[in-house]
Amino acid sequence: MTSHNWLRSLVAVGALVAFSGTAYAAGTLRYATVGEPPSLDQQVITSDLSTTIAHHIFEGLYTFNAKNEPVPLLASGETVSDDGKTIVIALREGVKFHNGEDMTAADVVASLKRWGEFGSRGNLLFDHVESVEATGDHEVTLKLTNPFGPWKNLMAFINGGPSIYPASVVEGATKEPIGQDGYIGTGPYKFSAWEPNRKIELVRFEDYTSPEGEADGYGGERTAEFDTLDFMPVPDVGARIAGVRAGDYDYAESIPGDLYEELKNDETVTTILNGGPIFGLVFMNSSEGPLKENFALRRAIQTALDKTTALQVAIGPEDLWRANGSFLPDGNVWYNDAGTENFSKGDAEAAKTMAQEAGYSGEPIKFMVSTNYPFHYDTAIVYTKQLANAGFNIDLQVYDWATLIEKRAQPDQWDLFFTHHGFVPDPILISVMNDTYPGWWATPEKTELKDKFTASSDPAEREKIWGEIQTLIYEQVPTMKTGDIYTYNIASSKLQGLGEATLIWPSFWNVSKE
Amino acid sequence: MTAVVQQVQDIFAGRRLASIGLSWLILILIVAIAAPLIAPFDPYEIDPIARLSPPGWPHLFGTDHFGRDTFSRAIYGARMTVLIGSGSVIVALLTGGLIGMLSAYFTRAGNVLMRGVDVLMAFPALLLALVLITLLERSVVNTIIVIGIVYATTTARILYGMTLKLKREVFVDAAICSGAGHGSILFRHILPNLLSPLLVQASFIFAFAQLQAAALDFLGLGLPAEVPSWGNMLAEERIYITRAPWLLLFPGALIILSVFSMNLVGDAMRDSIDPRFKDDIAGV
Amino acid sequence: MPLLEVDNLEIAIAMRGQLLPVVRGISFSVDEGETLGIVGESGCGKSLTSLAIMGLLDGTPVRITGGDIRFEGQDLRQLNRRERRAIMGSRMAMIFQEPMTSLNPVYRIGDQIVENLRQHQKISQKAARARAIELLELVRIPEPQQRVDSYPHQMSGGQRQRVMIAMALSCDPKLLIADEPTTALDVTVQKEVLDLMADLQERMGTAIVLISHDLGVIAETCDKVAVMYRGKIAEAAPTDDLFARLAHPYTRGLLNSIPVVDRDVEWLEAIPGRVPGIDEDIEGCAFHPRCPRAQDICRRNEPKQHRIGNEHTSHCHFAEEAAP
Amino acid sequence: MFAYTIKRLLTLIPTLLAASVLVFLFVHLIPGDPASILLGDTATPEEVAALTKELGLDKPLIVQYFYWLIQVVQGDFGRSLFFGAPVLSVIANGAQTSILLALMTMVWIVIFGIPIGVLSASYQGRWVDQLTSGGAMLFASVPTFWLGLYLILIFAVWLGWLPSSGFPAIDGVGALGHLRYLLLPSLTLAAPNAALIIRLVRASMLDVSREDHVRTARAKGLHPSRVAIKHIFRNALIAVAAAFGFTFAALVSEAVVTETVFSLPGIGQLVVQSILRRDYPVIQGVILVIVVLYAVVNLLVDLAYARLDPRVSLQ
Repeated sequence: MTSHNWLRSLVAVGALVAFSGTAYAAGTLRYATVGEPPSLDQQVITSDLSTTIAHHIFEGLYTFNAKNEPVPLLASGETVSDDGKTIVIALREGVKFHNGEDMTAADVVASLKRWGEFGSRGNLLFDHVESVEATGDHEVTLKLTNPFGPWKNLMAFINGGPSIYPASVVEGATKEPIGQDGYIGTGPYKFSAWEPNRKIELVRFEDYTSPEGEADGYGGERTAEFDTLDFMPVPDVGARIAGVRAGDYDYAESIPGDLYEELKNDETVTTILNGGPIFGLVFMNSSEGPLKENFALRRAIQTALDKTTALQVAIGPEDLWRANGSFLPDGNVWYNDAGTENFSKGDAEAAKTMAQEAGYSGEPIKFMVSTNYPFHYDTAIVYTKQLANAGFNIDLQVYDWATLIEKRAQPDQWDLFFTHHGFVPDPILISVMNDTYPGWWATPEKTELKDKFTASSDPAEREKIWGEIQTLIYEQVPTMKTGDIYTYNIASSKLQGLGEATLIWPSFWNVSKE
Repeated sequence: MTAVVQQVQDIFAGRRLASIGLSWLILILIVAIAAPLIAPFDPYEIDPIARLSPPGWPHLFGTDHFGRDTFSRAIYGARMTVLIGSGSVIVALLTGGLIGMLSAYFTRAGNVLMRGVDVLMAFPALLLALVLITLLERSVVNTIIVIGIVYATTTARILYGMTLKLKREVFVDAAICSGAGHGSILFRHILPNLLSPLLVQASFIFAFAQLQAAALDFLGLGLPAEVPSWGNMLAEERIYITRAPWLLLFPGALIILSVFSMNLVGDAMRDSIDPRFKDDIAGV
Repeated sequence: MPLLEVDNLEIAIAMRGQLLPVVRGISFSVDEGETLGIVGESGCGKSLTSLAIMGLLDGTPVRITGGDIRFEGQDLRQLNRRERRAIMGSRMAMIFQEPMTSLNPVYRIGDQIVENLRQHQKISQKAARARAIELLELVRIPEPQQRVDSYPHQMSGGQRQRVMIAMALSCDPKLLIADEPTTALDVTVQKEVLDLMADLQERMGTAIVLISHDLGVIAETCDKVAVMYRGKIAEAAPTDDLFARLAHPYTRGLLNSIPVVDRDVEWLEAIPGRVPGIDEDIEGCAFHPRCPRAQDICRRNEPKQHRIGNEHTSHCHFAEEAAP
Repeated sequence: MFAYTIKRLLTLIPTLLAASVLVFLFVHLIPGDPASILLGDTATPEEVAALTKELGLDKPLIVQYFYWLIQVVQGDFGRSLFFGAPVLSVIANGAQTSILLALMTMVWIVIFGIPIGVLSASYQGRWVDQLTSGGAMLFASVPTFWLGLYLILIFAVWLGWLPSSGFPAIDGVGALGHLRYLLLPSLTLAAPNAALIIRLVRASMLDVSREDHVRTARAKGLHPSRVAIKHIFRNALIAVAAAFGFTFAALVSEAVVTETVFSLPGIGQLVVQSILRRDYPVIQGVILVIVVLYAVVNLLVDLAYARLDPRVSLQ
C-alpha cells in the first residue's frame, strides 16, 4: 500500500495547487526532532536534542569511539606527568573555524576557562584544576590540584561539555547561552539559520579539515555528504512517524516502543536502536518529608515494585528494555551487579512489613511525574498501583515539565519524582553523584566513597569502588533505577552509512541519501 | 409531567433524525448512570499480558497499551461525557447567563462588564484553556471550569442581546407599572422568557463541550490521562492508529454519534421555540 | 369578454397532513378599467384569492383545488411556470399591505423599479432609469431625480407605497391587485394613495381589484363590491345598489359596526360570536350561528344564490326580505 | 468611514491594556521558570538563580510589567528567552503559516459552505436539504484531530498524494508549491467550520425568504434563481458576513489542534510550545497580536456590515 517516491511527486489531488517538485534538494537531510532545543551553546546546555544538532557544528578536544573510549578529535595527543597532575595536550594544526580563523591554543584556553567556570559539567573537572594555559601556539597545559582519573572522559563528553569556540566569541560569555551569531565552531557543518518552530538549518563547511583515521563511533574521518541538514520540530509523535513513512522526513527520533515490530517490517523505514540506553530514575527526597533519613522505608518502597511489568507496559517489546539493576548497561566497562538483587523484588507483603518496621503509618507520599515524557507517566501509573497494593498512600501529582523542575527545587513540595538519564561513559556524570542535584543525597558514606572514586586514576580500582557505591545506592536508596530503555529512531530506507545502532546522539557525517 | 412529555413529542414530531438522536442520548444517560453495573472490567485495571489485544472475547472493544479494557472505559467514558457536558453547561449558563442578563438590565455597570467579556472573548478559547490549565493543574473539575468559561463568553453575548430585546417589551413596562422590583422583573418576568433559548444554547454547549474536551485532552491539557473519557482514549492512544485501530475507531464513533445527536436535538428545539430569538442563536 | 373571470374558485391549505378548505367556490369578474372591491373580516380568504390570481402560491402550503381563473381569455392554471411569470409584473401587478417591508432594504428604489422594467421589456439601463424617474413623478414623489437613488429606509410609509405603485404600474399592466394597500397607513396618507390610484386608473385604464376589511374605503373607490364570509361570497353588487338595498344580514352587520360621526351612540354595534375556525364545518348557512334572523332552514341547508337586481346577488334564504 | 476606523482602533487600546495585564499576570503565575528549562536537568539552584538574575526575571512583577510595557509601546516586543531572536520575528514566522492556513480554510468554506447552504435553503424540507444539513451537522460533530489523523494516514502515508506534515516557508513565488502542505490541514479545519456556515446560511436564508420584499420580487415575475440569489441570499449575506469574521479570527487562533496534528509552525503551536517553555515575552507578544487580530477582524466585519446593509450607519 505504500508508494515509491516518483509516484508521490505525481500530485493528482488539490484543485488549488496541482504542480509537484519536492520542497528540498536531494542533498538535504530532513530530521524530525521532538521539539525546539533551548540553545546550541553546548557548554551550558545539557539537552540531548541540542547536542544532536550542535555536535555537527562544535567539536571538543576529544570524542568517543564505538566502544565509548575517549579518542582525540581537535587534540592530536597528550602527555600526562608521572604524578598525574600535569597534562600537556597537543592540538591539531590547520584546523579552521567557520569564520575562517585558525584554531589556536588561545581559543582552546578561553573555551576551557568559560566552560570551567560556567559550563554545566565544568565544575566536575575544574574543582580539581589549578591552572590552564597556552604553552605554545598549538599546545595547552593543564595543572591539576590532585590526580583526576575521569578528565579525558569529561573532555570528550560534549553534552554540557567543553566545545571549542573562537576566543572572540567565548571570552565575555557567562551563564547565559551564547547567541546565534556566536555559533562558530570547527565541525563539518556550520550554522545557517534558525526559523523558530520551523527548522534549524546547517550547511556544509567547505574547508573543514577532518581528523585522520578510519571512522569509529564519533572518532576518525568525517566527510559531509549532505549539502544541508534541516532539523525540524515535530512535537507530535504521530506526525513524526507518518512523516517518515510518507517520505516527508528522512529521520525521526524517540519513537514509542509499541510500534517497534510494525515499523521493523515496514520496508520504507529502517529502525535504528540507540546504542547507549537511557534509564529511568525515581529520586527520593533526602532533605525533607517521610523519606528524609528513613532508608528502611525507601528499601520497602523499592521492594514493592515489580519493574519488569512496568517496563512491559511503558516500553513494550522485549528487545527495547532490560530489567537491569546495574546503573551502566551490560557489556559496558562499568557494568556491575553489586546490590542489584534488590532491584525488582515486586514483593508487596514483604514491603508492607518492612514499611511498618520502618515506622510508616500511611501518611501520603507525594510522587511527581510529568506528561512531557510518555514513558515517565506510564511507568508512574504502574508503580502507583503496585505501591497502593503494598499499603503505601501515594499522592500522584501530574505536571508539565517546567512546573516539575521548579517544584523539584523546593524540598517541601515532593517526596518522589520521576526523571530519566542519558547514557554516560563515566559514573561520575550520573546526576545522583552530584550532592546539589534535587534529592540532595550527601551522606558521609557517599562523600567518602565519592572522593576515593575520583582520586584514583587506575581503571580497575575505580571499577571496584564503583561497585561499593552501587551497593550503597541500593542500601540508602537515594534513587531507584527503573530499567534500561533502548530508545530507537526511524530513518528512511534510502539513507546509507547510518550503521545498525547509533551512539547517544545520531551523527550525519559519512551519511548520504540514495 | 405529561405536559412536558407532550411538549417533547411536539418538538420531535415528524423529525425522524432528531428522535433517533434523542433516544441515543437517553441510552448514553442510562449507560452513564449504570456504568459500574454494566462494565465487565475495572476501567483502571492494568493487565500487561493482554496489552493491545484486538476486539474479541472477553474484551469486546479490545484493550489499550496498558491492557485496560476499552469497552469498560467506553462505558465509564459515557459517564464522563454526561459529567463534562452538564458541568460545562452549568458553568457557562450560570456565569455567562448572569453576566449577560445583568449587564443588559443594569446598562451603566453592564457596559463595563460587557467590555470585560469582549476582552475575554478576544482570547481564543483554547489559549484561555491553555493558560488556566497550566495554572490549575489537570483535573476533571478544572476541565469543566475551563470549558464552561470558554462558552460563558458566547452565552453572555447572546443573553445580553436577548435581555435587551425583552427589556423593551411591553409586558416588562406593565410589570414595572404594577410596582415590581428589579429582582422580580428579572427572575419572574424576563428569565422565564429566556428559558427556551437557554435550553437550546445548553444543548449546543453540551455538544461542543465534548469536542473542546477532546481537543484539550489531545493537547495534553484536558482530563488526567488515566481518567476514562472518550476524548482521553482518542488522545492517549492516537499513535496506535495502524497498530491498534480499534482504539481510535470505537471512541471516535461514540463521540461523533453523541455530538451529532446533541446537535440534532438542539436544532429541533431551536426550530420549535419562539421565532423571535431564532436568529440570535445562529451558532455557538 | 371580461378582463378577469374567476369561476367557482376553491383554495385549500395543507396543514398537519390534511387539506383544509379556505376558499369554498367563489365566482366574480372584472372588466377593463373597472374597480372591484372584495371586503370581509380577516380569515375569510380574500388575501389568498388575490395571491391565487397573482400566482404567488408556489412554494407555500396553499393550493388551488378547484375552479378556473381566466385572464384576457387565458386560463391561468394551464400556463407553465415560465408563461405565468411572463404575465406577472407586466400584464398584471400587485401591491401589498405592509409598504415598510415590501421593498428590498439593500437596493435603491430606482434599481428595484428598473429591475421590473428590464425583466419584461427590452430596454437599456439608462432608458429604464429615466422611465423610473418618470414613474416616480407620476406617483407624485417630490424631487424624483434625487429620490430615485435613495434607499427604502430613507422614505416614509406613504412614499414607499407610492414607489410600490410606480413599480407595479411600470409595465402598464391591465390589472392591478391591491391587497389592503392603505391599512398600514394613517388616514390622511390613505386618502392621498387612494386618490392617486383612482387618478392613475383614469389615465392608464387599469382594472383594479381592491381587497380591504374597511367598507368605507370600498364604498368610496369601487365600482362593484363582493362581500366574503368564510370562503364564500355572501353578497355581491354594484356599490350603489348594495348600499341602497342590503340583501344579506352579514353585510348589514358590517355596515352597522362602522361608527357614524354625528350619531352619539351608547354602544357600538358588533356582530356577535366569532368567525368559525378553519377546521370546524358548519351545517347550512355558515353565518347562521351569528345571524340575528337565523331560522331552522338556515341551520339545515345552504342557501343558493338569489338574484335581487340585475347584478345584485346574495346567498341568503331570505335575501329578498332582508331589505333595509 | 475613516474617522470611524480611527475611533474603533482607539477603543482597542483599553482592551489591549486590559489583555496585556491579564496575560502578564497569568503567565507569571504559572509555576516553572524559563531559566531552569533553559539550563536543563543538571543545573544547580545557584546556576538557575544566576541566569534568572541575568534575564532580569528576579525583579518584582510590577517593575517587569512596566519595563515590558514601555518597550512594547515603542514597538519593541523584546527578545524570546528561548530563541534569543526578537519576539516580533518569531511571531511573524508563525503568523504567515496561521494566516495562510486560515485563508485556505476560508476558501474551502466559501466553495463548499455557501453553495450547499443556499441549495439546502432553496430545497427546504426535501431530501437535498435533509442530506446536506444532516451531513453538515455530522461533520460538525467530528473531533478535528481525529479527522486529521485519518486524512494523513490515507492521503499521505498510504496514497502518498500529499505531504503529511510540516510547512516550509514561502519566501517567493517559486515556493508557492509549498501551499500543498496546507491542503490536508485546511480541509481538516474547514470541515467543522463549513458545517457551521452551511447551517447559518440555510437558517438566515429561510428567515429572509419569509419576508415581504421577497414576495414583491416574485410578484415581479423574476426567475426563482434570481430571486434566491439577488434578493434572498444578498440579504442573508449580512448575517453570514458576521459569522465569517468570527470564523476567520477563530481559525487563526483555534487551529492549535490542527497545527499540532500536522506539526505546522503556526501561532497556535507557537503559544503551546512557548507556554511549555515558559517563554514569557513570546506568550505575551502572541496574545497581544491575537487580541489585535480579533479587534481588526471585528472592525472589518462592522465595515462589511455597513457596505452590505445600507440601514447601518457608522456613527
